[in-house]
Amino acid sequence: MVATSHDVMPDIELYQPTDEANALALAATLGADGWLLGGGQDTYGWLKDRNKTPAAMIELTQIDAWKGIKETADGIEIGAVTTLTEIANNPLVQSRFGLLATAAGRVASPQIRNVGTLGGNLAQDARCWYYRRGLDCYRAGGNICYADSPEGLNREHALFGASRCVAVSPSDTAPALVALDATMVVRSSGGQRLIPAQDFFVGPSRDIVNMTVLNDGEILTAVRIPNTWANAEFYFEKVADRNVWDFALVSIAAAIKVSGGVIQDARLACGAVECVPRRLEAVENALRGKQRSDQLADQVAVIATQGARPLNYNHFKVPLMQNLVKRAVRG
Amino acid sequence: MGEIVRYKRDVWGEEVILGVSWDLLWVVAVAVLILLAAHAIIMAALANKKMDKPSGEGRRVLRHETIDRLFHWVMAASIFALIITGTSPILGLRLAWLNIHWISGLLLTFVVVFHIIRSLFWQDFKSMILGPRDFGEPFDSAKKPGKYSFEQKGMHWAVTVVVLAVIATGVLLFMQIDTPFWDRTNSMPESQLGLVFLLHGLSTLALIALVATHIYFALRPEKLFYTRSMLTGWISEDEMSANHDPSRWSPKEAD
Amino acid sequence: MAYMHIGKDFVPPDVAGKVTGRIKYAEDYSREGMVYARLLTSPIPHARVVSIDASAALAMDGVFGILTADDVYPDGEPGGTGLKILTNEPTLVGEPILALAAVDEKTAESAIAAISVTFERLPFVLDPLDSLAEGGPDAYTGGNTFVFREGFASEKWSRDQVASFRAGAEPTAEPQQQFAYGDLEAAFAQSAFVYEGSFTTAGYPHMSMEPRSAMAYWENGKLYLHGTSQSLTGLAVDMAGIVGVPQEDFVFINEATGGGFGQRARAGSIPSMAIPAKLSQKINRPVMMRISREEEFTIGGARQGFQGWLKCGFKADGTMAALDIYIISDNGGKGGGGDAFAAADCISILYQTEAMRFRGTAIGSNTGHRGAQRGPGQNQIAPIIAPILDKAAAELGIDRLAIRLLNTPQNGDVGGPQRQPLTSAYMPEALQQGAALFNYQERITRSRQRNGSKVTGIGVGQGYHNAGRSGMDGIVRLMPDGRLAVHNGVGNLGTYSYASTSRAAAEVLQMPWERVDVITGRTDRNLPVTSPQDGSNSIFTNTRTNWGAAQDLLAKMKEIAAMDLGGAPADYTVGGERIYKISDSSTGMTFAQIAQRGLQLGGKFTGEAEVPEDLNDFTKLSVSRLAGSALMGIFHDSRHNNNPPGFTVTFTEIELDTETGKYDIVDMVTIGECGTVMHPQGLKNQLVGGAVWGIGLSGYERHLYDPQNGLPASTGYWQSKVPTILDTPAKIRTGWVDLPDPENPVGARGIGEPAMGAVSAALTAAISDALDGHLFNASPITADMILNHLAGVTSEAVPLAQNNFRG
Amino acid sequence: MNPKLTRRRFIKGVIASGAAATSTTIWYAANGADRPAGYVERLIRINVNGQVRSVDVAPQETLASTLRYKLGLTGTKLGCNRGECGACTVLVNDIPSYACSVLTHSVKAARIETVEGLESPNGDLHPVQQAFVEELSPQCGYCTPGQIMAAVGLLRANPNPTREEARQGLAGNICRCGSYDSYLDGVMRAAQIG
Repeated sequence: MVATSHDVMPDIELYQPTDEANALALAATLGADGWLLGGGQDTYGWLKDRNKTPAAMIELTQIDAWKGIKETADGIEIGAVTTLTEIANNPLVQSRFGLLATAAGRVASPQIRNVGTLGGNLAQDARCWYYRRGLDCYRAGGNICYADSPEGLNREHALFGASRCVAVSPSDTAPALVALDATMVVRSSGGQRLIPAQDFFVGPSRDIVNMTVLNDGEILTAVRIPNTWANAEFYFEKVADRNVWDFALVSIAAAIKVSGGVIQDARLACGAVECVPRRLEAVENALRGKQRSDQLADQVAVIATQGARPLNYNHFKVPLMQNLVKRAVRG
Repeated sequence: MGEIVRYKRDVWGEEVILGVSWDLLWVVAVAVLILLAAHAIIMAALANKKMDKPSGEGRRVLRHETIDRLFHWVMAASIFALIITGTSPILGLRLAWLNIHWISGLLLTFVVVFHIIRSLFWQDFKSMILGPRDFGEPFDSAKKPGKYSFEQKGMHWAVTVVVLAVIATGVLLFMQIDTPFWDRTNSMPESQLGLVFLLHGLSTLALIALVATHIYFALRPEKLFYTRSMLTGWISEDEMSANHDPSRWSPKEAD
Repeated sequence: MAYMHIGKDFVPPDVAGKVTGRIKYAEDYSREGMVYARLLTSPIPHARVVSIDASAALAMDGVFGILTADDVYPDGEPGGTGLKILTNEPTLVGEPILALAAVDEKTAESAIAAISVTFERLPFVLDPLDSLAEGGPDAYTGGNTFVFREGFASEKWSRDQVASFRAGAEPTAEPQQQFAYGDLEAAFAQSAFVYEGSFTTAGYPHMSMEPRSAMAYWENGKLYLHGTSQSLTGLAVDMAGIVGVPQEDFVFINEATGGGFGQRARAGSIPSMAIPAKLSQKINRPVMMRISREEEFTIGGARQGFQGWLKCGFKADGTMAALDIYIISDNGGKGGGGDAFAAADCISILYQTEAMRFRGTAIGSNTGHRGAQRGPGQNQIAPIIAPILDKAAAELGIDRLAIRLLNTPQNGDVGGPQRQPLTSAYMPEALQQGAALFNYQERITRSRQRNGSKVTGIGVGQGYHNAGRSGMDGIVRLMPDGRLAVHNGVGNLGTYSYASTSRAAAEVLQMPWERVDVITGRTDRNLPVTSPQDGSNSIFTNTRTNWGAAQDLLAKMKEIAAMDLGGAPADYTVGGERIYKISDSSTGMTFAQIAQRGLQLGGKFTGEAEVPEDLNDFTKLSVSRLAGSALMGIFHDSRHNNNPPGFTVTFTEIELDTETGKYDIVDMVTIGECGTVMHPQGLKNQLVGGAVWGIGLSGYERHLYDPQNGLPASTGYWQSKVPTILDTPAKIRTGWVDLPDPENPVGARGIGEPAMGAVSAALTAAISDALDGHLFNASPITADMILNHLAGVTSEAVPLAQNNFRG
Repeated sequence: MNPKLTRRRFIKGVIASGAAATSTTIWYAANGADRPAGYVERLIRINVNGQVRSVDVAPQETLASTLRYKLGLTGTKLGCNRGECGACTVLVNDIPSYACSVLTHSVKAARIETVEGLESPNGDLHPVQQAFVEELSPQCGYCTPGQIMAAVGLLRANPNPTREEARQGLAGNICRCGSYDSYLDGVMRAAQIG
């Protein structure tokens, strides 16, 4: 028997390492028992509800090496525990990768952006309300999905890539980073691996309990954005029920290079339509070399939703996604 | 360790079965390895007493028709695919396993149905019937079996039971996922669902044990000719007479 | 009329506490030895508790005890619907089963997790129509509806009847409740345009910012309960009864309430406050029970949802000749709410319908408990009717403002089933004033203009709620130091009407505001019985009582003055904190002097004799405790005659983005018609606050329950979609008619609830306008509905669904 | 074996977390290791409203909990305890944050300001408080301390905001009474006073 409402933080250890080596050592030692804590905005609800019960939190925000935005030889590097507000307001990000600044500025609410980190926004867990309620669904290690059924409340759920679980990627910055072809810097006590943004996220067909490919002991420490797409034409839009707090019903992030009215290259990704940010490669291919126009926008919009498999209450996401693609292409 | 059944809470907070405890996968693996290793050691110890290995040369008789061999290997492939895809997420491998799993399961179901029908009407069904006589076979070296030995029949029927259990539970679970043929519903009560998962898991564990045993015997030197026959279809007359009673099994000559 | 206080802004005494954080809500109190309670609530939508095993929990360190339904109802739980303190037969997920007290909340939560409760699961239902259908489950054990004075009943329609209603046809079953006036058939026959269709409105939770936490302790046989309410005296009497303590031994303390909106008006809607009281009694320690947001969602009340059908006829000139309306209202898991009747009554008044029939049936569902929520009924129907009115206008070739002016109530009009006269009505003035401020004539030309993917929609809405009661009491005292004490039992939930109605007394005595003390905050400060601050009535009701009490005080002051200084009482007047002869202002006494004189005289002057017989009981108790303390004015307000209305009008322009289904509110003008304005800032706050509620009603808020298992999905602020500042316009322009009502001494009527209906009506009308007149016949209208409409997706429509999405 | 699966084994959450919490410390003890760098001490000193105060703070304690229950600063309200309403907004080094969703240990080196710390030593209201009184911005008042702290944070970063900027600045605070318009009026007036 469980009481249906908890909201007090239960006993849990807290570690506040101040240097990288300590943090990696703690992560390695604690493994799955150690919860990586960024700004905590996606953490405390889980813990208060007692729906996730790690033994300890490892706070990453005291490590200066993982904070801040710096210019590198071929782009910029953003520390994973940099706050979303800093990213949204940073002149370098704004001037070169406005797409990310806009996306970061559309996350949740000002206070959440003031505390929430880029790493936390990328690694945040699914927002399916059944899962969040603490039900033992597939994503929670159970054997059932409550959302994917004729009566399930699945208005916010996936159009693509569902496999038993139909939750979507809730992150606003994730599609922006996929569109910017960013690289995730992942460290562990064993070393470092670099993962393209697109491959950082994982869907339920491959891993039904995790949203990212991070293994136990691994920490996302930085995000590198190459200059490849710097100063391209950007389009970011998030459509949500309410203009504050709410997660996207559908979001789009697009980087398009145009020369003389002709699209040279394009990278687009949609949020909230799949468990991972959905890269729209078919649309990109259809755009390359074409004259930018409303007609072109209409043509490629249809391509974007090919293969969509709406659930009972999310058909609207199909026209919405098409419309956002149109808007991105029209600019 | 120690748990056999995993539990979860149903949507209303009541404890229900979630499925088998996958800790048992290790238990089964270790147990099978120990048993087979023990068997191998005993057989090695006895090896010098039985040197008279029959020759594979000479006239050949037909043991398995092409279609049956095909059935066997399709079944084997699908079972391998099912075991690998089914256990990979438990082992922590990130693999898009579910589609391969249900397609293999569907294939297995079809070939098993095919085999049942064929065995009932076209094959010599009696040759696989396990009778009282068979049980004396291991204790009397004078008694030789017909087409199938006691061990072979035992293995066959054990596999039959386990595969049918895996299939039956698998089909029920298949109905719980979205497929190109239907959209899933949540019509099965969670307590029943857990029971189905448990039975699927238990039969999977049994199947893994049987498959491991089967492979072990198939690779044993004194049985290798049977394995060859499953590839080529024939055994030699020498092998036949050394292991089988011609009065009980009169095979055709192989082509 | 030139007033000293009425119609002027002032600084209410509690504002400083609100901006400094010093004012205390129930949860901000603590007490030596205080322990913390948490609740174990039902995980199942409909169940019976078979057994509770709390032994493991009780054995834990720091656990002091538990309280169960068996403790609070030793003779069995009360029959009927309605919230219980605790229950062994929950009818919704989240209903409190037991409470546990521990040294801190963390320990309490851990202990609760160690309690094992065995439930027997019972059939549940989430959509009233599913329950109505023959063979459908009932929400309560005794049936699916509760008939007043008769008890539980099971109302059933044939499956065909339900199916045909879902398909949009007129329900054919007998209703529980009905009224009719005029010749409906003839009126339809005269109609040039008849609209017929079904509609749904969603129920949704109140979600007051302050959860209904409470803290209680017992001292010398008296219960001290720190709680929350919309009205101290309106609630305290019944609360004492619920806890089972004599009125004189019950002290209810409630300085400030973090939002009410209907569900904290009466003790019956907030019996959970009895939990810490009972638990404290049982374990003999002060108990704080903090209510979590999710618990507030469950027991904090919700609006009734409607599944309805209507047929509406308009004459060629635009007159609303006939309305036939049938509503199934969702009574939720605990019963409650009479919204459907109020909705029909509202149409009758707001559009002056010539002939009308209302039929209604209320059916339970295993969802959040229902009850009054800001404009219960009136505000659900407002956004349904407005677009239909525009459709009629379009069909008949009449301007949208003109059709409203034609049908709108004005002075001398009657309304409702009793054809009761309105005390006054200045709706034509309100419409004209709003149209001028909005620049309607120019704005309407932008209707349906396209700009890229955006379309402009123009909407006009009207709102109504009955806005005044009577029969309450007033107590004022002139203190020996010459200050005026106004005893006021109105709750402090942010309307400031506890203060603004007290100014009616100050007005009578021409008393400077800084010399007035409003006595409120706890019942042992001896408060009169005032109306529960609900139903938009406080301004009307309590200006009457405070005015009356001050008049009684003034009469006594004049009597004393005449006695001591000569002449007749009528020769005296007040001003400058003196009472003096009209003919000779030098002959008089200061207020301090006359108060002291009154004290010397005693008797009727100090409440020791000749106390009005007809006072309410609790007021009598207060007066008896105050007797002899000061010169007192005491008043019982007899009944007023007619129906005092609160009216609003809203004009809005939206820009609807056809590619996202979202819209921006470009401009919004909202006008109050509530008699004389008492407090302009307070009125403005009610208008803008009502607007935000209207935006939520028409665009965002709805209950969501999973039909598979009855679990609520919309328990927090996030999922219940309470509008944020960025979902509302950057500026809402407000105005008011400010013409006096004859049945109130200062001419004032209430406004809180109508402020919402007009806005929701204007918004659905504007959305419909932007979509070329498409009628959703629903509230809320969410982005997905708009997108599905534009894309022609119909597969998601669940006709008339309740507590669920709708396509 | 995938640890993510076993971690959610069916055990009562509370027991699991309690047992597991002890288990990490036991692990370090059993392995003869000192507690690793970064382990938090409970007794800390925090700077609230300019005063440094010693408090015993559990590792998992939220700032709202410490302020309300340990320091008696009940002006910071718990509306949802979930970061979904803003009633608990305080300033951490001048930055508005939800006190319900920040650990006290995370901000022990920071300057924390609550609504109680805004008045000047002589008791004058802060310009935002003064403006909110003059515009009668609060209704029920429960969200007001949070609105005020958000507004103070906004005005420190941007002393002369446009109405639209003020609206964005107050976006993280729900007012169920719907007094947004009056709060915005208050912020604009405060910018003039300040």
